[in-house]
Amino acid sequence: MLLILCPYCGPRAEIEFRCGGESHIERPGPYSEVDDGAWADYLFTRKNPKGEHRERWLHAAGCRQWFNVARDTVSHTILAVYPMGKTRPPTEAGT
Amino acid sequence: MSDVAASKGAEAARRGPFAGLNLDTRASGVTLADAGPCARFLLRGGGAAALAVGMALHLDMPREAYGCATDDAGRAMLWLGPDEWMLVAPEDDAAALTQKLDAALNDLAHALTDISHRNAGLIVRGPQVADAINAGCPLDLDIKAFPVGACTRTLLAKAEIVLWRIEADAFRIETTRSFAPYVVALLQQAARDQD
Amino acid sequence: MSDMAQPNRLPAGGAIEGRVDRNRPLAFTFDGKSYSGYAGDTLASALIAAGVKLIGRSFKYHRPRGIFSAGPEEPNALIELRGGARREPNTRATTIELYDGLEAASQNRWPSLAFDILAINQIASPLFVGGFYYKTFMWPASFWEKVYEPLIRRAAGLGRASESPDPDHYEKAYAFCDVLVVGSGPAGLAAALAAGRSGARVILCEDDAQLGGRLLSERQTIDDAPAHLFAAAAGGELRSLPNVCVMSRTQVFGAYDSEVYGALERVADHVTAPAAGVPRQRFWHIAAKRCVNAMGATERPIVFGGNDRPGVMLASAVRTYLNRFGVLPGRKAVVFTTNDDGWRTAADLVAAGAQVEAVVDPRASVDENLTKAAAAGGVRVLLGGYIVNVTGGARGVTSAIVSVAGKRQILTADLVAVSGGWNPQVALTTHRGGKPRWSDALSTFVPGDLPDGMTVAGAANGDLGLAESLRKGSEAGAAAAAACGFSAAPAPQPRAEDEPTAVAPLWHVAESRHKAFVDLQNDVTADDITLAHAEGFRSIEHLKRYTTLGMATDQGKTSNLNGHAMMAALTGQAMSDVGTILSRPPHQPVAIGAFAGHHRDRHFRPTRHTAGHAWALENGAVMVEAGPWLRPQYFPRSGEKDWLTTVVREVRTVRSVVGVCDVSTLGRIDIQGRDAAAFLDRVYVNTFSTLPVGKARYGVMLREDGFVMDDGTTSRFAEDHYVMSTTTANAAKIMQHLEFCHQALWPELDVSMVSVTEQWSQYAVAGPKARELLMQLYGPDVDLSNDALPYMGCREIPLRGIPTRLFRISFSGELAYELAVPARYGAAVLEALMALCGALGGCPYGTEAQSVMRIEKGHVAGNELNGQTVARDLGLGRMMSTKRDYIGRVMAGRPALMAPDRPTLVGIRPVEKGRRLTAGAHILPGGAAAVAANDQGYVTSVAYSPTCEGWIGLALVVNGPARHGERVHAFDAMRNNDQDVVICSPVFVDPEGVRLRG
Amino acid sequence: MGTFSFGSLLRNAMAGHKDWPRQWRAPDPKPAYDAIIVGAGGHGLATAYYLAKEHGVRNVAVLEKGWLGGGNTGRNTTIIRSNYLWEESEALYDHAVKLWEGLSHELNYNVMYSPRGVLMLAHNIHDIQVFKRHVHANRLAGIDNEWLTAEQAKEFCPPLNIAPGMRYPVLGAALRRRGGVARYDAVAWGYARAADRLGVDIIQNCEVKGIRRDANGAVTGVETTRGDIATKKIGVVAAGHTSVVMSMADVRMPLESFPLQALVSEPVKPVMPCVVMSNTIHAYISQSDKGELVIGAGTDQYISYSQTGGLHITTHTLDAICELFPMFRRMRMLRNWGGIVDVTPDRSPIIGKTPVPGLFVNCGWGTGGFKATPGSGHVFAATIARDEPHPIAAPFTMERFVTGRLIDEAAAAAVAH
Repeated sequence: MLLILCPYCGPRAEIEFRCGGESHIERPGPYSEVDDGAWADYLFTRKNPKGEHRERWLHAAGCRQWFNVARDTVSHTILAVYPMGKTRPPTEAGT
Repeated sequence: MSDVAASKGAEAARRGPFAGLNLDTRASGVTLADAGPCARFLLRGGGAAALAVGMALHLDMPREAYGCATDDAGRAMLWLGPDEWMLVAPEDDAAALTQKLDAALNDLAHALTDISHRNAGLIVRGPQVADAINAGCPLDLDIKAFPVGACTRTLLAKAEIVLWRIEADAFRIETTRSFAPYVVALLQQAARDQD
Repeated sequence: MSDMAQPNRLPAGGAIEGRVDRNRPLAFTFDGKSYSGYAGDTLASALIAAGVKLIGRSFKYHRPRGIFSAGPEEPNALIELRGGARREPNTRATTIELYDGLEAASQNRWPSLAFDILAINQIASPLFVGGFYYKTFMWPASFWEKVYEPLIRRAAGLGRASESPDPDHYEKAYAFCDVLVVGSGPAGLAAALAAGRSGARVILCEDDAQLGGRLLSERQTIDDAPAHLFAAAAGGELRSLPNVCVMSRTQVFGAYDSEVYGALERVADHVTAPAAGVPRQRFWHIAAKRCVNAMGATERPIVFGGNDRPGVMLASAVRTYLNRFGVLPGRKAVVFTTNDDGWRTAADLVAAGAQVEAVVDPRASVDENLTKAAAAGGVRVLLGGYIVNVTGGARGVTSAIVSVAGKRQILTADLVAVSGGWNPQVALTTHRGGKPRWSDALSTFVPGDLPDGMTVAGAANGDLGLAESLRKGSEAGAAAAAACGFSAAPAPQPRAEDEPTAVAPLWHVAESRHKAFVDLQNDVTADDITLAHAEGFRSIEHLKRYTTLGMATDQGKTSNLNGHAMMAALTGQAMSDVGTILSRPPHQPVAIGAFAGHHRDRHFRPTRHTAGHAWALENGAVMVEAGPWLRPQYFPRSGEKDWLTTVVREVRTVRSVVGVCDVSTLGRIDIQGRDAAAFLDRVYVNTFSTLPVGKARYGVMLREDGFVMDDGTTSRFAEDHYVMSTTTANAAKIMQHLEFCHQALWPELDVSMVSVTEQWSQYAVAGPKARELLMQLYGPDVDLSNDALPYMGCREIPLRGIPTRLFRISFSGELAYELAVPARYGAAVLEALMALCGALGGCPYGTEAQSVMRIEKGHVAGNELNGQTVARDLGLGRMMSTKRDYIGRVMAGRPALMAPDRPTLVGIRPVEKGRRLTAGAHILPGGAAAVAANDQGYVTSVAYSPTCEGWIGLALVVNGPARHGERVHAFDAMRNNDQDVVICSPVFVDPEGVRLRG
Repeated sequence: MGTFSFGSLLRNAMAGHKDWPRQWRAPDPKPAYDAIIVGAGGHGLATAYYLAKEHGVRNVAVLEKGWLGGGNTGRNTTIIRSNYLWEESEALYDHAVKLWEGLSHELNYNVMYSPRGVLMLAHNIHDIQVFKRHVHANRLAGIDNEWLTAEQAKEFCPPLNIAPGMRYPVLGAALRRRGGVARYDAVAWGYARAADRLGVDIIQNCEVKGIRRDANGAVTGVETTRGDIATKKIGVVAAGHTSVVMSMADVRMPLESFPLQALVSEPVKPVMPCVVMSNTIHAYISQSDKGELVIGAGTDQYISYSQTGGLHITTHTLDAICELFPMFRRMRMLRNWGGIVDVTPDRSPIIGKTPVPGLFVNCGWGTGGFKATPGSGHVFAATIARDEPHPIAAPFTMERFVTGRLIDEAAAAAVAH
């Protein structure tokens, strides 16, 4: 069970959280100008990287806030945590 | 012609979430008690709204996790999230509070929602209280890690709760009404396991 | 207690007497025969004391087996503990604390332990080599299922599981500390003392009932006193420290992410049964900032002929039985050791008055202190020697055949003590992927890269010396505490010796011609390793899977290294390249019930009740699961012969008079903010910004991929205040969806959501007399006329000081309202409503009647909103706004979701009046064959409609709307209820909606 | 010739088992192959076998970064069934079941296919409706699946708890009689041995590091830890690592890789006659021929490439097992491990061509790939050999997520074990 550093509540047990998958993906728009391919990309295509992954988490049984997590998908080490809407801070892994 | 109030009187007509539940833990280390009816409001809004509420109620609004502000009128403002607070107060305070808050918040971006009936408040008390709650709660409840006055939304096994330490050996657990039987049963079992 | 009863118990007062409590004799039975032991014994030590040598039969060959070890690594002495509902198969006799009245039975034998029919397998054993079953049992084909597999299954398995529910309960708990110390041997105690004295929060876990580890088994001294006294003193000090929690009988079985450790506390396994209210075991989830792993080491056996016979025992186990338990495992012993440590066994045996025939050590020369000591005890020393075979049988070892410089000699013996060296317990260091490191010095693997926060000390780290263990332990404890911000003045180190521990590797005595076992429990022999090599199963993972090496309940604690080394010898690989099997939790098997803990029976998951629950039960409601809730399904009355009769009566009453239904479980979300309207326009396919205050509107929500997610009515109480209702099942999901949309997609919007499902109790009041009923409830001064509260209107109306909300909405198609009152008044208002309802000739109705009426009305529900349908399929396409973007808009326009031939909602009626319809039946063109190719859709919901006086159904059918009136076939695979049906409009009742507007 | 039979076993027994040949060679990679399969799990090995056996493509290499059968093939709960909801799935999984029936003889390797019946439990009205819908749909597709009452289910599986007092009482069950289990290692080894005898090179400890392409983007070979290898056709069957391998050809996939846990108990005498699944409370259990209870747990909620999972996931499954089988509470969990499963948005696999000429992919089997092994390999081999989708594979394209022609088994089963 991961210990996740909620940017608002500090370190808390994973069972209080929901993982929302890949982060930093923009909802396409305006609707009239985006084709199905772009939408399928937004909804379904995923980096699914082996290594650092930027993902969204929700502190569901806590402050109810969504936020970003940079996590290593091999070691499960959490490299960075930052609020929604913020750009990715650099981490060891870079990217 | 029949109606609730006439047939019973509003007071008598009320039934709390613990009605019909036996709260006896049959354990020496931990006891359970119904916190009883009270006024509860959920405030959602930004800094401005918080500021206004703080001034209106003369409360030093908690701005950080685990924060809680109380006054001697029995009002308590619990931080639940960066834009969310729960205000707990004596029941007869409800009308006055609503007035004050509506006035103070007036045209500020906010949402004020009455959840007095949504929640069930349980007082859990005793020397073994932290251990009993840790039977289902993933938080470190050591007095240094979670001091008196600390509060947060968290889990008790499979129920979502707001946990609030009101004394070194006493917690207030707020859960939604329908989870009351589950929470009580779990704490009763945990209390017995501490003996 | 007479010697007759415990012939192998060393006399009290002797040079070695053990430390069992001779004033507390305990009675127990094994295979029905009565024996006695003492408090402090394990079942194994008591059986040895009683002279019982044959304990079990091996897995495959059913060879006689005895006691091999004195700890959890035991591969042989597995028994069924207790009986009836508490029967525990495969329990290691070496770890069971003896208690009065203990019942144990041998397993995997028939008819008896002494005479086991399947011992015949030994004769056929040449056939039963590793993986033999992959090569045969294939002819004739039908025999595998009918003959071979059933036979194999019956032969396999060890003990028998209990056949009735476990009467005990298990507790689960979270614990937190700065420093977790695992193991209470010299290193663990030293670490706990160092950390504890610094003031850090310490948890010390010891698997055994007593603290001390090997200190309890050796004749060593610390500060010039017997080492076990040091353990006792240290335990006393630790227990006296408020910041230290000492947990004995607690095994740490796994290391998990984020420095979480799983531990199992055996609260009541050392008594006949737990006292009332006491859990059998407690499952600990320990979050530790730092961990000092001092789990110690396991002695390694040597592979040679007959090394599985009862009486062949690990050398250190022999010392444990002598020094801790005061029992003599044998009177005439041969010690076979590759290392200095093994020689201590000879010394201890001599001190205990046993005869030691010889110490056999393959090394050409050893420390002369060892040989001197041996000579002094009258023990022959056979350097450069090997045991090539051990003879004996069910009665135990009779002799050891030793080869020295090619010359064989037979030594008569009833005990063979074996030591191939020590393997550090690396398991905890590998659970998170860490790889152990090969040590040539110790010829074994030692911890390599460690998980975050863990240090390893003592024998677990390959430091076998006592003094060194104490020193390294206290250093590790101090360092761990310091890392958490605690420090203490260094305490003086206890005085102790570092006894010699030199070792030379010997895995397998190649000269052995007899069956030599690598994995004793799974009967994996040296020949199996050779075979695996020949067939190409050379990676240790393939070796494991092909031969089952290390896959028994002991997880290869005594067998893996030998097996891997033997394979390495065959492939010529270096052990550092061979590596180890990645070990997985649990380190020792853990009862499944312990994982479940409290979560059982009624509280397996929370059961949610509405405020009206008690009333429903009092009034005879039959309850049904609705997501996490229980809801009244129907309210049978005496004399009603079946549920259908009841439901029909409820529907008729609602349609002709009035009925009341508890709809409190529907999700309700309070939505406020200046942008609330704009927000709703983006999450619903239809528009809510145009909804007037005081009005409600039916809305449909899509997933972003275009499929329907949920539906419900949303009402507007102010410009910036809406109340949304969701289906019961999706309430939580929708709340999370809305929060996501706000926080992740449109944070700029001023809107906030609060779940108020449980703030309100909500009741549907439906039927021609619904208005009359509510007027009586609210009294004359409240105007509920059609003008005051028209269809789809909503108002906040105080009811004698109680704030209530009244919605004019209808699911049933009748004149209907939904009344919401604060939950604490829910029960009382329901009672008041029902009193009035009854007086008007109405009745309560449940989910069944509700479902019948929604089908009659053609409203979609769960069966149609199944995550696979789009709005058009449900006849809701017209609601989809064409002017703006909303969740799911674009993807709903994908070709496959727009395809005209998608199954679309229709009604169906049986051609044959009164014939029953089947939900799930597939629609085929009239007269078409019943094959998938002709599939044109299926029946989603059916009901007997009192209003139509017959069965009706809803279905999703290709080109449905264009086919009203067409006769098709409904294929029923279950009830043989194939029949022709007619497609019709899904609205069976009041299509114009006159009633609900009435 | 090392053909397996009771006779050969007997002969070798006499000879002290010294004459058994290697079950497969350990060849060095050749400079070039007609086709390369990336991943020596059951699906990959089956693909190679059918390429050689049915399409005459024998100059094939199977590249495996670890040891063959070491991925999900060796880590799953071996459930075999085909009672899926959609016709496309039914066709695919039933194709597999038909191959399972004769597989031991086809491969001359006893894979211990044991059709002992798969029970899917219904705990509420919704389950009943969904499973009955399955039964009707399956029967229409000619697949056996029947509905049992709770009592009939108990009769079929005596240890099952059907007490009405349960939090989620058993209200009935769908039974697929020809569903069952098989010996997972034997499946990989049997295909490996059979493919090897047809000339397929199985190259272990050989990790693919890059995919080479020509000016038109078509594949020309792979770069591996054991050197570069030329080929015009690559079939990627890398399960959890598919995204990683495909990214070497700049193809991004609609996949996420999650850790899926499973566990076994200590071995006991037969207590569980069949396979029992409960999607509602997440329990999947059977008993191996060795006597261990084999229990499938769920996936963690986050992407992971480490074969470890959270303790709370195991716990969640075991409390369900204790509800359904209270008599198993005292049995002990022996081993708990994780595999990495690649999951698609609609929980159905992707089998077929990719935007890159010569690059084929077979992935997205999620938590239920084992049961499809023979069928998957069979249709994928045909797809690679003919460079066009096998009819059964045709619906399982990547494009379906753009067109919306999904095969949504997700809604049909919470976890598609």
